[in-house]
Amino acid sequence: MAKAKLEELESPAMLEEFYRQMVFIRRFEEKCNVAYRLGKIGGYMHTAVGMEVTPVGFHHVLKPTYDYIITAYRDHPQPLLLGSDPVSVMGEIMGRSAGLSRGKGGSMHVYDIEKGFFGGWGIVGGHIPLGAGLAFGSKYKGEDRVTLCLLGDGAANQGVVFESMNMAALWDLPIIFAIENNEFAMGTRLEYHAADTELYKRGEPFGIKSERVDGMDILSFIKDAKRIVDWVRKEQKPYVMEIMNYRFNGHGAADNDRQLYRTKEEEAAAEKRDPIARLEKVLIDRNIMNREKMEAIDEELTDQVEAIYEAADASPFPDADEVYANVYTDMEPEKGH
Amino acid sequence: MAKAKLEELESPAMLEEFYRQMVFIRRFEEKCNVAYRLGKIGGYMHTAVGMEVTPVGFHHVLKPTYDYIITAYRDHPQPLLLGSDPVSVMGEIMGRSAGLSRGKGGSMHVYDIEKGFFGGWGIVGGHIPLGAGLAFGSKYKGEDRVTLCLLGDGAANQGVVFESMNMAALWDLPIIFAIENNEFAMGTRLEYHAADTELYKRGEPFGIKSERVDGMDILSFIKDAKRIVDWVRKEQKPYVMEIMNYRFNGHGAADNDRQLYRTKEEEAAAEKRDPIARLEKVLIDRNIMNREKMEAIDEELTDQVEAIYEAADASPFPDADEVYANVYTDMEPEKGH
Amino acid sequence: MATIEMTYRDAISKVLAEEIEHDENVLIMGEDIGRYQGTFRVTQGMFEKYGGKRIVDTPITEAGFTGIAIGAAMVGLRPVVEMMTMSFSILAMDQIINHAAKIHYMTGGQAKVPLVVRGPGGAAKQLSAQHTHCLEGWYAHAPGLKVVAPATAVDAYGMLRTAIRDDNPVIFTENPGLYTVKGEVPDDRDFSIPFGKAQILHEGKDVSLIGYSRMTQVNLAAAEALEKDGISAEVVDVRSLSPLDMTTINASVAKTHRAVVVYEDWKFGGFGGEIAARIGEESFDELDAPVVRCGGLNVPTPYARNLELECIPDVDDVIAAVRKLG
Amino acid sequence: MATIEMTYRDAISKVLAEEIEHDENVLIMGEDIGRYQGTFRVTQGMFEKYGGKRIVDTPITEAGFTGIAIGAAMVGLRPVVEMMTMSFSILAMDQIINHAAKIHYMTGGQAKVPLVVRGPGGAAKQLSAQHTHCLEGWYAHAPGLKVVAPATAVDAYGMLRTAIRDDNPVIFTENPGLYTVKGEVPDDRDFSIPFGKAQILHEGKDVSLIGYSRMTQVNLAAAEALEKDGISAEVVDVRSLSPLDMTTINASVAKTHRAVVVYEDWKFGGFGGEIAARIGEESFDELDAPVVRCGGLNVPTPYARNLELECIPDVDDVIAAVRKLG
Ligand SMILES: Cc1ncc(C[n+]2csc(CCOP(=O)(O)OP(=O)(O)O)c2C)c(N)n1
Ligand SMILES: Cc1ncc(C[n+]2csc(CCOP(=O)(O)OP(=O)(O)O)c2C)c(N)n1
Ligand SMILES: [Mg+2]
Ligand SMILES: [Mg+2]
Repeated sequence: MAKAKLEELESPAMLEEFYRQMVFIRRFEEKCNVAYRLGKIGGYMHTAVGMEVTPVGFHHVLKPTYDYIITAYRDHPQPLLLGSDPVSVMGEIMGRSAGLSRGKGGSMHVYDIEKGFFGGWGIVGGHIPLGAGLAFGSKYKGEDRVTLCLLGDGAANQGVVFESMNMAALWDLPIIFAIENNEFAMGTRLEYHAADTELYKRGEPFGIKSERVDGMDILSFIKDAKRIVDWVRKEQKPYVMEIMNYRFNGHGAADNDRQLYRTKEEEAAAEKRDPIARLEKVLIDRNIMNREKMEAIDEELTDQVEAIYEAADASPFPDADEVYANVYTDMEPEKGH
Repeated sequence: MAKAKLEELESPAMLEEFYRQMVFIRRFEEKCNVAYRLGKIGGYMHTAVGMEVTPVGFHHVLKPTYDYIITAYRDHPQPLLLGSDPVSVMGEIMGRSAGLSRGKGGSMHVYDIEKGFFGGWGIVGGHIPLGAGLAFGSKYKGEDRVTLCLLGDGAANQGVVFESMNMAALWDLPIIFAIENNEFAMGTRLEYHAADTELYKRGEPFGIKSERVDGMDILSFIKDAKRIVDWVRKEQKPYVMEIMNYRFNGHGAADNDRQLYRTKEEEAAAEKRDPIARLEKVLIDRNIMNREKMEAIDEELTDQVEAIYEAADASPFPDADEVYANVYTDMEPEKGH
Repeated sequence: MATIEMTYRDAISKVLAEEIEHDENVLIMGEDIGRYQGTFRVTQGMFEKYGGKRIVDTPITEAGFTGIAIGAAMVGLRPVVEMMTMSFSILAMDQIINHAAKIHYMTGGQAKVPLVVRGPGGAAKQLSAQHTHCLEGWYAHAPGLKVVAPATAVDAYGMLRTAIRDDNPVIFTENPGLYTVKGEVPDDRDFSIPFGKAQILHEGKDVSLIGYSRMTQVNLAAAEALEKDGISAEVVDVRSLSPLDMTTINASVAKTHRAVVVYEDWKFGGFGGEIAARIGEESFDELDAPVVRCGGLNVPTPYARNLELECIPDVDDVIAAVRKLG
Repeated sequence: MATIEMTYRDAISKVLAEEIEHDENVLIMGEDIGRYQGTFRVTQGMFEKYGGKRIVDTPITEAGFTGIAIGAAMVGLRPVVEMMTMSFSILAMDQIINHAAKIHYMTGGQAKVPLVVRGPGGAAKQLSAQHTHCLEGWYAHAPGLKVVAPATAVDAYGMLRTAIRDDNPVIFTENPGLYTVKGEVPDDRDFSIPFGKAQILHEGKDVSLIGYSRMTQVNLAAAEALEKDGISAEVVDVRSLSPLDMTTINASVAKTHRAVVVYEDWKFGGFGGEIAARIGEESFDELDAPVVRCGGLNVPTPYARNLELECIPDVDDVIAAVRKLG
């Protein structure tokens, strides 16, 4: 995709694309939740409902498939945006042979390496140095890629994050540490896990440029993200971004007890910031789209997601002998029980 | 020891005590270096030559044996000041049965738990959460102890340091993270390991009060240390202190290549900041002591150190069956090769 | 003694609550254990009942809070650290292996570390490669740690009390698949089961099935199935990996002359190797057949349910191992 | 082939330099390896010669820089991480065991991690409990890693080249006591030794002494001493723990009918258990005596030199183990 100029980022066509992408992600994630309840998906599965601005916004200001993206387990949106076969994304989440990793990774471990999407990790904080390593690699080779390394507010406490920031600053690595502050680490509220809740400050001891941005408004976000991505590409230095958002669902599909850590009132208030509803208002105010059009798009995308799900569900489980494949690139481990 | 008031900290008697303690530490450490070269001490051994202000200064503003102290492997001075049997300190460093741990710990692992000295650790950064745990323990029990947790500039990069700072701030733990910035982590100069060399900033993302102090001038240091210790005791909250000093010796007794990472000119310049020479000047300027007295003290302490060394060297190596003792409190491990 | 039927999970909750009440120095630390009631609900209701001083919600910093627990243990507290899953304890490995385990020794006995690290180890259901480790074998390898892996509700109850009252660091490994297993548990706030004692859970004379944690349940089911085929299997529940009770194991082998060692962990280089090697050495003259091991497949645990099930030893795999003995 | 006599240390330095020159994607990362020339001087002169891009001095953040190396490997670099001592790799355990080892699998083969983690493991001289770990057995246990432990200069040379050119993460463990051991090394920039092949370093017919890393040198000395007593010992140098060459080991046992497995690591739960269990299972009918292990004492390594020496298996301990066989 050719990169958009700043003014183009607000063109009607672009706003419609944002809308389609955000709604598509939402419908995809909701379908995942349904499939989980049906027992079609297992393990830990986490959706990005309410957090669609981050992946969509970055998608339009990064160079897709050239730049590197790495994130934790809330990893469905990125490959969908990057053009990975959505059936392979859903197939992976369902543990089928059609999956991007032929069912070996699952929802927490979605990867499309060829497209620059490096997953998909289950150890909170564990992927942050890997992200710095991607940036180290591109810089070493003299490329001008940017690495986007997404992490949560809870992850931002892990020691390895600070270690990585120090080295990123010491070695001028072109990486954005994008902390999505959705106010919760599983069932632990921000103020119970972070001594200072202004997480952008965490880059400061290393002299890393840092700021907090709104992650529920695609229009402001995209400008912030563009400015930061462009800066990192040009300067080839790190940046810390704190993205304020909120997750509407439970932590993962297995978390049905949201009232243990937040009230219905709080959730209702947060829903008023719903990034899709906010964009809808803009679309209407600017006369770009009316409600009927939106509903038609929604229906179209819902059908699309349904078809993706059906196709993924038609894919068989992996062959039993797959179990030994890919442990090593060139040999098999000792076999048998 | 009853705690000194601020003005008493500059009394002639007090200044003489500072002097004696600093010279004693220096002579003790120098003796260790000699013993190492003679093969009487093995493994890794690190001295605090040039860094005497920190232990001596803190000793006079903490409540010795009540407050907790924990440090890394540069751990000889503290137990000497706390009144541990110096023969047991030297004995431990020499791996003899007279040692505080009967020779099991060695130079890097000196402890006198009854005196509140918690060692003595070899993994860079590893003892920082232990320090926070000591503070957690005293606070839990409703005591007003202060925990002094010393670490180096190199250690200040380890992730667990940041994790500990976050929890210390989150839970209001009465701990001083005292970073001794002696400009080197082994052979790596500060600016090659720390993206921002102002290490006191590392407490800022957690809202911890932080400052940088001079660690080569006992007179200013003791005032800073007193203010900070008193604040931490009263507030029962953490503090980050960056103590600027310099180590005159190599990193450890095995490091004979100081010219690999610093010049003779730099060392000569640093020696001008020698905390003992600086104190000598004060003693003379204030007419507290003349050169002869100083030389007499030095001779007396050198003899003392010599006697300590001889006594330690007379102590036998531990019995062979000691090898299985203290693996567990209540049983022995499986024995034999 | 009066007993109550309860699940393995409830047995753990019960003893945790009782020890919190018994000793003011006992506290629990971990992620989401308080307000969120614990991911596996082991600490359900405790935050409300005992408050935030005793039930400490931590940030996601396993190395840090484990180290804090160790430091606190050195000054007399008796922290129980819950690892949300034992896999996460890998992040605290340096604190556990290189600090907790060695402190008593390095201090020449001056300091003690009465610490328990507990949580679910091994496979739950499709948690994928990074969340499914069996680490008890590696911990058992480290001198200074005690390591236990109870298979029944009563053992969970009795051994966790022993762990909490022990003055040494103890790794107490649970298994997600055991939480719902039921058993009779004594209603006795001082009931405890000493470490270092294996037990025979099912008598037999043809072959010894030796395992721990959930594999003991698998072995019990296998013994039942084998009985139908006329093979009498003795189930030896190891329970305690360190210290290890070779006396009971060797006695069983002396009776059956055949041994299968079953463990969920990766087979290659796992703790089953220690047990098998020991039997081979100590019961050499008793053996009518080689000691066979039945372990987890040597692969990172895959997500797809069918592949995951391939990896974990089950009743059929144990039976197949028995059949190998001829 | 022309050979040069050199030390184990120099053999490692030689291949590192050659691979740096051979492939622009090879780089070395670690603490004090550049300007300070490496604590054990393995990288001496390289920073000056190859510059800071290829020889990267890192802060003391083992988890962080190991993770960076893994990430860089995923995009085509071939980093060699030097652990100042292998003990410090415990801090990077999560990155090694839970990331590097599993990436190829979790991505279904999409990503490769051509990474080497190398450094001295085991006892040097009085480095005390926290600096003296043998971790190769634990790493060998983790699927996805290859683990080698050469005992001679030529193997260090040939196997490190194999490690660097391997597309999988490799743990390459050295031993402080081996650095000064000398041997003939081919002067050939493509010389390499494949993994997974044990070798017989000394033929014998009465007993097999099976070991790796420095213990192979101890076994060679023990074989010589035993010879004087009329016992002919065969020295099997395992070299590669994962993959493990049981064919060569079993063939030796088939010849000698007696085996002693020697390893420096803590005996209990160590990798020697895997080897012993395998021999017991696979060579059951060949054994005239139980497989005996001779391992390090199960204690945190003490500082006092006499106690430290107690802990590490030496020639006398190996001979005593052989005598146990009767
Ligand atoms: C090392 C580690 N500890 C604990 C967990 C369990 N866990 C998974 S997600 C999570 C919360 C993370 O919160 P945050 O970083 O804010 O990300 P979010 O889920 O909000 O996107 C926890 C505790 C884990 N996966 N890894
Ligand atoms: C985890 C770990 N990594 C590396 C080392 C080796 N090492 C010991 S001391 C040291 C330098 C530490 O420097 P600093 O923290 O500044 O303390 P200083 O020696 O200057 O007092 C290093 C790299 C270690 N002991 N532990
Ligand atoms: Mg969050
Ligand atoms: Mg320093």
